[in-house]
Amino acid sequence: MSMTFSALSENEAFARVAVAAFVAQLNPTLEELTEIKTVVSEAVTNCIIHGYGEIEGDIYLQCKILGDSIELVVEDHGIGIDDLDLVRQPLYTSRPELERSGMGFTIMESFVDEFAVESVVGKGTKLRFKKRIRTPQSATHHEV
Amino acid sequence: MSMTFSALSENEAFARVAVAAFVAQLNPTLEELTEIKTVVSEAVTNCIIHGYGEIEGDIYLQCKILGDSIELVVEDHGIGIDDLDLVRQPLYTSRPELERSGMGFTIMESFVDEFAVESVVGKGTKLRFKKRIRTPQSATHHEV
Amino acid sequence: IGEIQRFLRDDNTVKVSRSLKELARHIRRKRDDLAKELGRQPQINEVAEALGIEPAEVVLAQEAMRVPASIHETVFE
Ligand SMILES: Nc1ncnc2c1ncn2[C@@H]1O[C@H](COP(=O)(O)OP(=O)(O)O)[C@@H](O)[C@H]1O
Ligand SMILES: Nc1ncnc2c1ncn2[C@@H]1O[C@H](COP(=O)(O)OP(=O)(O)O)[C@@H](O)[C@H]1O
Ligand SMILES: [Mg+2]
Ligand SMILES: [Mg+2]
Repeated sequence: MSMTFSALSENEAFARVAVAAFVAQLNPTLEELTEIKTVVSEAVTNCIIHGYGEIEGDIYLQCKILGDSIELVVEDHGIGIDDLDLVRQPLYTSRPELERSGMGFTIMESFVDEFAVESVVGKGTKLRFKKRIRTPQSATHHEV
Repeated sequence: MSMTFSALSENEAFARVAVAAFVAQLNPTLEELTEIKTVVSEAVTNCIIHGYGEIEGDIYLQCKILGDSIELVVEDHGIGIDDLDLVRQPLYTSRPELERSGMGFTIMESFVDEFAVESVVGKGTKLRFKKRIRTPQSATHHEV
Repeated sequence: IGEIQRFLRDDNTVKVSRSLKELARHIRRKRDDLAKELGRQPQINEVAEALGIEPAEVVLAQEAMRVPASIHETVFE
């Protein structure tokens, strides 16, 4: 599934629930779902606060089920990131005045099995995640 | 917001909950939210069962908040509908063998303030709904 | 009839967030009970089945636990 929505903080909860409701098909534990929702929250919040800031724009989200894994892509067409190594460091934030923790990337990475960032300054940022649902008795496998 | 997803029955619950999470911004009553979820459920189920049947395809859903109203569009690129007056009659169903009630259109109409169908045989079907959220103290009004 | 329905509806306003929050509390309790019973974290289908609701509805209700749905509620509840 794919969705597009305005980069407004009101839409963060919507994105979390939509992805979680989609992933529920794989019968994850509530813990795994919380991890996925946290990843969506951090990624979408970054698009809103850093990618677009005061500018209006859209966020593009895709989620696919492949076997017992999900593939998630979160993308903005905002300002982009210049130094990817720098921003991925724990505690690094470019907006300390907003009381950001600088832990977004660290948290996202810790909750997924694979993580990649692509970004072009002035064009935007795309995050890709892969997470296996490690359920005790593996659920039905839908290709969606 | 807009979303695209495969016309699979597994995705009906996802669509219903995603729209509910989006509309929650308007702080509706539980009854209003249940009505909206029912409309999404009936519309998406029709796309899956009637629009595409055994064929694979995508469902396109859009939801906008305009003041205290929501505008919802549900569209398929499936077989389309030949006689719109006929199918909108209460109890009419073209698939009695599937134990369809034929009440989908009637239910959808009764739960919204405005309703329109466009359909082209061989091209697909588009439903448009408008519903006012009639809460006494209306919540914050987001234009999304 | 429409007018009566509207009156009842407006007068008897059940805020979504409030009733979903109740459901969210049931979900949390059921999750804890099942975790004890099974000796592991329950899967969403197990929680949903135990409560007689769909997994996606569990997701929706859980979200209500997180933040107040509106400023109105934080102020007046
Ligand atoms: N979508 C994005 N667009 C532009 N810059 C971003 C984006 N996401 C993250 N960044 C940059 O990476 C930094 C670190 O992000 P993160 O680890 O989530 O911490 P925080 O959001 O608390 O600042 C941000 O401060 C910002 O400079
Ligand atoms: N998206 C659609 N594409 C094609 N035909 C449709 C679509 N939606 C509804 N129909 C037609 O309209 C009829 C009535 O729909 P509905 O009132 O929902 O009843 P039911 O789904 O129980 O048959 C269906 O039986 C079908 O013939
Ligand atoms: Mg962040
Ligand atoms: Mg129907």
